[in-house]
Amino acid sequence: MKISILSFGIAKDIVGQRFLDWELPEGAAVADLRASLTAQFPALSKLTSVRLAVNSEYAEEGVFLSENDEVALIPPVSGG
Amino acid sequence: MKISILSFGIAKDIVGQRFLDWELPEGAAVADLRASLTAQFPALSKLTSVRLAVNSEYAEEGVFLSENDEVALIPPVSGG
Amino acid sequence: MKIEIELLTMPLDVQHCINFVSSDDSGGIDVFIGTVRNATKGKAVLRLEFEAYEPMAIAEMRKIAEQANEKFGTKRIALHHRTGVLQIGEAAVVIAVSAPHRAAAFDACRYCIDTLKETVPIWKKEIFEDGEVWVAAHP
Amino acid sequence: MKIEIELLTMPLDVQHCINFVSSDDSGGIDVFIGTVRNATKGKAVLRLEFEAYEPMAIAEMRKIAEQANEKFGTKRIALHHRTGVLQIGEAAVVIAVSAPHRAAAFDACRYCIDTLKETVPIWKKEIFEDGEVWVAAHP
Repeated sequence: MKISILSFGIAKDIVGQRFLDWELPEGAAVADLRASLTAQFPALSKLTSVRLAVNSEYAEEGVFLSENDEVALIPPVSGG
Repeated sequence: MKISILSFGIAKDIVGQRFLDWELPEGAAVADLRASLTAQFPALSKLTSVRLAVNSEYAEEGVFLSENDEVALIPPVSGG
Repeated sequence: MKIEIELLTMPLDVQHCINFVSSDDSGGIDVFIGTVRNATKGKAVLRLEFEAYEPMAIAEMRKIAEQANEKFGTKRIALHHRTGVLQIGEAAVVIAVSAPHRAAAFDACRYCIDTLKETVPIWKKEIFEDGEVWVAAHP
Repeated sequence: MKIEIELLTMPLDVQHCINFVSSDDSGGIDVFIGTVRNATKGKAVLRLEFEAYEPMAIAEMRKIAEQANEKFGTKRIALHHRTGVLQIGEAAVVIAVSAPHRAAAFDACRYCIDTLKETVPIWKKEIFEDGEVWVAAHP
């Protein structure tokens, strides 16, 4: 299934682009997406943290993904 | 000796005027002034509190007064 | 250490206070604005009158700002209080504090208003439809 | 319950936020303004750039304001955040909260800025003479 990846801040610098389509097997969860992204972009694992948001909501590792979900890579936020 | 009394808020309503000259024996302290004021204006003792300030500084009861000191009657403050 | 203390009969200027404490090395500004409420204990208030023992009020406000800077390491404080007749919604007090980090700005601002309400010789009279009351005068 | 959330590319308007939360039944307004400092760890900052995941940032800011109202009983909150390029001294965030009593206004305002800094997807890049850094990205 296809997942739309959105990257921000330093995660965008690492991934190299804001928008990215990503293929995952049916039934994959957030943790699986994290593993495949980190395999492709090892620099992500050097960050203080990367949270994943599914359709604009922070998601735990066990949450299952669906076709066309929008997943954002959220490195440590620093607003305010 | 002569003390200048300044009254504010409800203390002014009780005393009836902003400025008042008050006679006290030499060597009188804040507590003596308080006693003679309360004798003359018993309604002062009905207030939540009355602090006395001598020459614009809060003064303890034992502080001695001098001729021409300015003493303010300070009922509970309510600024802000 | 920059402190500005004002006791004013005209409307307070919040933006002036913010500008006074702003500086290129401050990261956070906290501003407290105390406004006139339209009711006290469920009873409609028409307007307020504030009276101050002016020289002492200014001296006490300055002491508070100096203590706040000392306790919390803040550097700039503006503390303005209004006197005279105030209508509902108007600002009676404006306190602006800047600091390199926000916790100090919050703590110092709160210290200023809490202490002002305890020590600064200013008195508030609430005017109701059927009378008027000096706030907190009686137990 | 009145909440105004804005993510803006133009300069933030503090007075607008104060006006938004003002009401005749509020007695205290607390305002926090986060400004761009001229230095980080002793190193001169030239300017900042803020980037946001906009729909989520707005949703998270709204959650924070709702939580603050629920936790502290406040009724009106304006929460504005800037994005894009900011110069030294400009406001990155303005939070205004009104409440019948001041303690709630202070607590709610502080809750909003503390939580915003932990959860709202906004990123700050500091631009120095000799390079640039995404704040807090690396341990």
